Amino acid sequence: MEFALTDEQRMLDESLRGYLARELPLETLKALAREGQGVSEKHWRELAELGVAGLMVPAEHGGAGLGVLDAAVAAEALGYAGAPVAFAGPAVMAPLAVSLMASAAQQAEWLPRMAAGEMRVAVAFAGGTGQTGRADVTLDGTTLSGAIDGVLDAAGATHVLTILPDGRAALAEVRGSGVTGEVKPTLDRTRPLSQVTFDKAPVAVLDASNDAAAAARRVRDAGRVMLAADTLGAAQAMLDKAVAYAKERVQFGRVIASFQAIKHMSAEMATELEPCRAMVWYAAHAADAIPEDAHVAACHAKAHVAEVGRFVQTKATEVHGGMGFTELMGLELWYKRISLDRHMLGSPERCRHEAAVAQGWVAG
Amino acid sequence: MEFALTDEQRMLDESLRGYLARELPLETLKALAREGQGVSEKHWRELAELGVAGLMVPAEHGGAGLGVLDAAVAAEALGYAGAPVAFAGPAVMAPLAVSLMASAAQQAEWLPRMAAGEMRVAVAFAGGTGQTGRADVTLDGTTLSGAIDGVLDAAGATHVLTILPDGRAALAEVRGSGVTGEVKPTLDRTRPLSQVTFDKAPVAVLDASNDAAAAARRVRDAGRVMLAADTLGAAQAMLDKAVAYAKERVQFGRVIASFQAIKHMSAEMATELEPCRAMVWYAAHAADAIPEDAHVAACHAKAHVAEVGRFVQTKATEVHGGMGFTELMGLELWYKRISLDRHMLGSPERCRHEAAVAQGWVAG
Amino acid sequence: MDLSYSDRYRALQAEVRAFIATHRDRSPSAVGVRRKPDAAILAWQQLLVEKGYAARTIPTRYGGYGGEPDVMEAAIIAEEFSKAGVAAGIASQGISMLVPTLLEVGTEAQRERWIRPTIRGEVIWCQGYSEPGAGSDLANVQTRAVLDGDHFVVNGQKIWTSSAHYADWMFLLCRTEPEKPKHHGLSYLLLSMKTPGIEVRPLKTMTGKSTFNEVFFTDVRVPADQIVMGRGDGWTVANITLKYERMMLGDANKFMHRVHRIRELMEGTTIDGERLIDKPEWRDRLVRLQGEVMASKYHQMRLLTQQAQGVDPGLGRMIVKLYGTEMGYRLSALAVDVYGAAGLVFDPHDDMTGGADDAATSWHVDHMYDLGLIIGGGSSQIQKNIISERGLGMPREPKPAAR
Amino acid sequence: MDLSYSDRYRALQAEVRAFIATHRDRSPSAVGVRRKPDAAILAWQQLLVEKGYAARTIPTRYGGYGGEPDVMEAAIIAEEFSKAGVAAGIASQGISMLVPTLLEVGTEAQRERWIRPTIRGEVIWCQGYSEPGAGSDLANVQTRAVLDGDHFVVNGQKIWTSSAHYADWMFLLCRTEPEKPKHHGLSYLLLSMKTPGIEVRPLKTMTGKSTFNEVFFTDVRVPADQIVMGRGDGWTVANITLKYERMMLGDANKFMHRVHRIRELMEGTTIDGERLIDKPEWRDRLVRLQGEVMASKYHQMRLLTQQAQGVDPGLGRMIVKLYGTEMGYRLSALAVDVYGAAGLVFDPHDDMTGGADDAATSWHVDHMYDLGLIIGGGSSQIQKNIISERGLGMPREPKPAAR
Repeated sequence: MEFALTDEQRMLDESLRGYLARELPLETLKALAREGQGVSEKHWRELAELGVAGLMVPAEHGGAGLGVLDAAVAAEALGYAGAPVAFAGPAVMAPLAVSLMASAAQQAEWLPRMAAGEMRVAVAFAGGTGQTGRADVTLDGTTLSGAIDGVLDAAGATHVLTILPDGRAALAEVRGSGVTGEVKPTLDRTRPLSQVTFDKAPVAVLDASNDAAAAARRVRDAGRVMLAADTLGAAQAMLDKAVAYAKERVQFGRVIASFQAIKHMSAEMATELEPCRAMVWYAAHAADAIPEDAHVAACHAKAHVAEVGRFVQTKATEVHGGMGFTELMGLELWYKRISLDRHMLGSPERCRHEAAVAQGWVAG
Repeated sequence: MEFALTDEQRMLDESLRGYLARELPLETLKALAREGQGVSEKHWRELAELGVAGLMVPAEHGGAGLGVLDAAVAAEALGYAGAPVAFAGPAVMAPLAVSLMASAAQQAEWLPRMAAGEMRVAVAFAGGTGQTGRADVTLDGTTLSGAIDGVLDAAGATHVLTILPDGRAALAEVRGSGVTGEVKPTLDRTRPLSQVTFDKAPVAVLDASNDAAAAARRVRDAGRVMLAADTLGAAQAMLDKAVAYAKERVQFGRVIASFQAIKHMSAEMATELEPCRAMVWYAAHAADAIPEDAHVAACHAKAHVAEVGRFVQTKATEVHGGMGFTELMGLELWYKRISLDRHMLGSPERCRHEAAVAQGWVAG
Repeated sequence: MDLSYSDRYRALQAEVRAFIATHRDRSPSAVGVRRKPDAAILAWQQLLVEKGYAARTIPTRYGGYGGEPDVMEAAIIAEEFSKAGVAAGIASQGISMLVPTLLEVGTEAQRERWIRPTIRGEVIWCQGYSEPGAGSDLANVQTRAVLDGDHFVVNGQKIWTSSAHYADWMFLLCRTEPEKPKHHGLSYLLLSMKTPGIEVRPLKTMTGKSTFNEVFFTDVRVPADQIVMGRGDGWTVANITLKYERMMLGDANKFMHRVHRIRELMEGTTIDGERLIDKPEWRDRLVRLQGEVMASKYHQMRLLTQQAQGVDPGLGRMIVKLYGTEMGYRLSALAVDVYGAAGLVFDPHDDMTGGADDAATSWHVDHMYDLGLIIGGGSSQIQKNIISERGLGMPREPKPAAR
Repeated sequence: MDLSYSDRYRALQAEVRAFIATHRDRSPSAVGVRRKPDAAILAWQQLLVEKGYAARTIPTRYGGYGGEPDVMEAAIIAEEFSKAGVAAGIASQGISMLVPTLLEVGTEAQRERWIRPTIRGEVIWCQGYSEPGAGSDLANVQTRAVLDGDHFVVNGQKIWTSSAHYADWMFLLCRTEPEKPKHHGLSYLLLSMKTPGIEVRPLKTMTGKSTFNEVFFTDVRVPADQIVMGRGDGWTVANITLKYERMMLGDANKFMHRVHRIRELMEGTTIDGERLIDKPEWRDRLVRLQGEVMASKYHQMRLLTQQAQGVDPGLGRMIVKLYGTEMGYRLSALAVDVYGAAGLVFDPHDDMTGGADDAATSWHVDHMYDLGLIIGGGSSQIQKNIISERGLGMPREPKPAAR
């Protein structure tokens, strides 16, 4: 038994963190967030070159052929850096959905382009996630109509893959006829949400799965694990920043890190956060290898890490005092990142409800 | 507008606290609790002489003719002292029920004896409170059959007044035929609960109220306010003891009250607890004078003070360290008192549900 | 316990209601929020001062109404204006903090010069206290003022100066006696914001709004007679000022209003076809918060009574800031959660320029601002120090040994 | 990430399962809980030592099995015994704490004298550390031991001594060099509980049980060679002992088992005809706790791997006690709440005499005991000091200035 990352996963983690530390200094990140649309084409391109876009694409289609756990490692690193790039959609949910649901021909057509970062697919759920906002589309043959709010990773995307409540999926081109993607000013300026409208948009239907509903659930669970991993990274960043700040900030003639109140707040954050890492790893590993546990683990990871994230985002800001409340130190970027993750693909309450249903504690 | 106790209420408070401080030293209280049945006849008798038993009995029947707010002041003082006496039943709910539900002849017969402390009436609810345990009785003409668990204040009682879900009420003599009251060993050794069984027990039916259900609700609400007041007093006692202990206990060469961790725990307790006092006063005053607010206020007071009570019982014990975990300082008597209050006449969850129903937020 | 008003108070209540009924059309829609009062606001303020609904207890010789201090009267007036949704007069740091400070320790000349225009809204003040290195540890103020002839020359930096971008004057805490122990080296100066050498820079917070400023001083010359009390008395004066800040009660009615707004939100938000208000795990969270709000509401009524009776509420008052700000943050957190993903569209307008935020943005702004309230004005950690030391009589932390 | 076992471990697992299947009839129902092991327990213990399922890594020359240290093996053995509900050998402070301490710093004579009977359960030890005035501040121990010829003479008092009423021996932290600084004046003695002058008094806790004792020493004579390491080394030795205490992992499976027991309770408890499991405000609380338990479960698997790999988990280990005890208290609180009034019948049996508690009493006892666990073994406050200082590198509190 080895409950640990492999050497390859650790290398992936280090290389990503190294790249992000070099290429995404705080001032760059703040500037990107200030511009409002947030997502950075440059960083997406460079990350794609590092293999991030093709992480989950099977090797025979030009990807790295890695799993959800590898993706979770990357998501944590991106969350830690506050990276203004799309990830959960085009690099995780979309390749997984295509692998699970698309025909061999569709896979052969799309997956290599996705691995290259050239085809960037946002994933939109038309219900079933518990996410608030409009999610109302109908698939009529090969055309799609309706609207979905709060679509992650659609800014800069080339395609939107819509997953219907019954598990069917439909791929539309963002620049295709009948598709409107409106990027909305979003709380997290580094990951804006979009409102996507379809008006008899022509789509490619993905219907090669034997059990479409199960496949859709796997895609959604993978997305939830990514959001949990992202929050984990962002919360770890906030904790690290709080501890570092407390060691420097002097009040009453002492560094505030020497006050028991600050020390204990920091200890409480660390105590809540550290076990989240193993939880995210397990949920991701279960998505790859333990199908009977995967759904419950994903729901729990999403819910629990979101609750811990709220605790850490609050207390870490408090440790920073007034500076944490300003935009000066950029701390708020991570605060807002954690907030966004919480609300996407189902609230903690919703995810806990699903965990209860999946365990047979209550009827669905 | 005067949101304050009257001089009379303050005097009642002082005289009760004075009596209890004199006549219930810690060693006496610990000895009473150790004996197991807990309730002290001596203290009941003396408190009755001080007018506590007749507090709520109308003046024309030999009582003090006071209200629920006066009773709440007394309940807080009793909770503060950890007094091993019956109160919410015989001194509050029973006289209120008789005043609201009994015929003039019944009132004239019972109330003077209740005021004298000679007739000691426990109140048992046959459902409708959300309290767990059996509560299953049927009234057939003038006989009662069935069983009720977890009856407060029945140890040493002369009568049990059973309030049925529809609001009808029936008074039985504890020593009468067909009535069995079994005092159970109870978490709070100073206020044991009883299991009362009726086997075709002859009862006097109270049916003089125009709106029996509303009257029953008023009785239950008054009971809930008493439990909240009791918890308030007990939690204040635990906080006071924790602060006093922290000022004496030396570790690492300092009194532990000088450590920020201990100071902040104490400050948090005080901050949560202090507003509970005004809340209990309001709920009690509303029971006396603001019928449209009374039910919601009682539910909220019971629920909120119970939650604060749990916080204080935990943290005050922690401040005491190992000593708080032993029986040596008697702190556990107040801990258990708060636990008992929480579970009686409906959990916090149940009371909040009723508050939501009463405000029309959800169907009942 | 008597929750009705006596005749005198009922009369005042009726009078205020009649006034509002008659004059509500002249009420400006918002008063003194992040911008300089315009003509309509000034006219309204003048009317309120005349009637005694603003500056009620300021002596007539300084332009006020000359009423006796009576917290119950103040509460009635505030409640009626709040219930009617009518502007209650300018709420500025000059009126709430500087004016009572001048009345307490200012010279007669200072009172005559500044109180009248301040209460009329013609002079707006900002507060020059906090510095980057003097937050929780306010006495650590480093902004220097050196006497040069009959002027102090000020150099340094202030932060969190909320109305600096339109204020006319500032009350400033600065260091004049650097050789003295830190609490004894401070002075309290009044200075015009038009003095050369002052630079005001907006400070953007996480809410996306520039509710605050930084203020930089470079050789700013302040006439020496614009000092309140003497040199080295700054800490004393600042604490008098802060005493008046702390006397402004938090408003529990505002929190109860929030509870009902969230209830409405929960009635209007559905997930998979079910309203959130009908989901007990959501509803219970709201009802639980309502209980906390109710406790604070009655606690405030109790405090008000104590104040009216001249009783020092002691601990009862010390807990208000901690209790209220922590509760407020939990309340807005629930609202934000109810909106969920649909509430993440976030488009805040800048205070300086104005414009209305949509409802979800407002809740997110409020939620973050509530965190700012936990941090500012004496953080929760500082409040707990105060409560435990002054309220519970626990010892101050021992001073560290010199190394 | 590979959650399966390698061949070697699978073989061990199969071996343990076969052993249990063959021998489970000989397993005593409970082992070493608050009373002296009887003949059945001793026989079982001896069998386990022979097979290497107890004392696995103790060298054969001291009576052990002589296995290489391997946390994975230890975990597999523990898990199989736990799953099968079969007694896993005596869990005593002598075996878990004193024996490894003697192996690390004891003399050869000490090891030969005490290890064999200890691991066989023939000698039971108790721990003489805490005192009324030395709880969190353990180094403040005041029990004195004065050398008189070839004996130490011990006077003083210990508290929280769990098995003192039946233990044969005690490892004792006491002060032998009162003139030295407090951490340097301690020694670590081993003494027979049959020595004259020892009085053991049961200490009743809030659970109603006497799980602990107070121990009083009056002129108790201890041979001078029964000291571990030298005079003044007591603090060092005690910390070695505590290191082994801390290495015993909390058992997340136990917590998960609790979650399911509470779920069953909620399925069996109705209020007004509705099962609590069907009330979402109750169910959500349980599911939320399940999430916390899951996090701790996987965290423990991660720690186990790190230990097996010889990696120091650092902060990851430091948080275990705080996380587990606070979570445990919340879990038992939920159980107690589910019982509600019906669970207030409370009739605990004394540990010393035995007898089974009813289910509701057990949960209340557990709930209060969980609070004891928060307080004991380094309270949550002490844990937070450790985590912030050693885990996060934050400075120790400054020493107070002399007054």
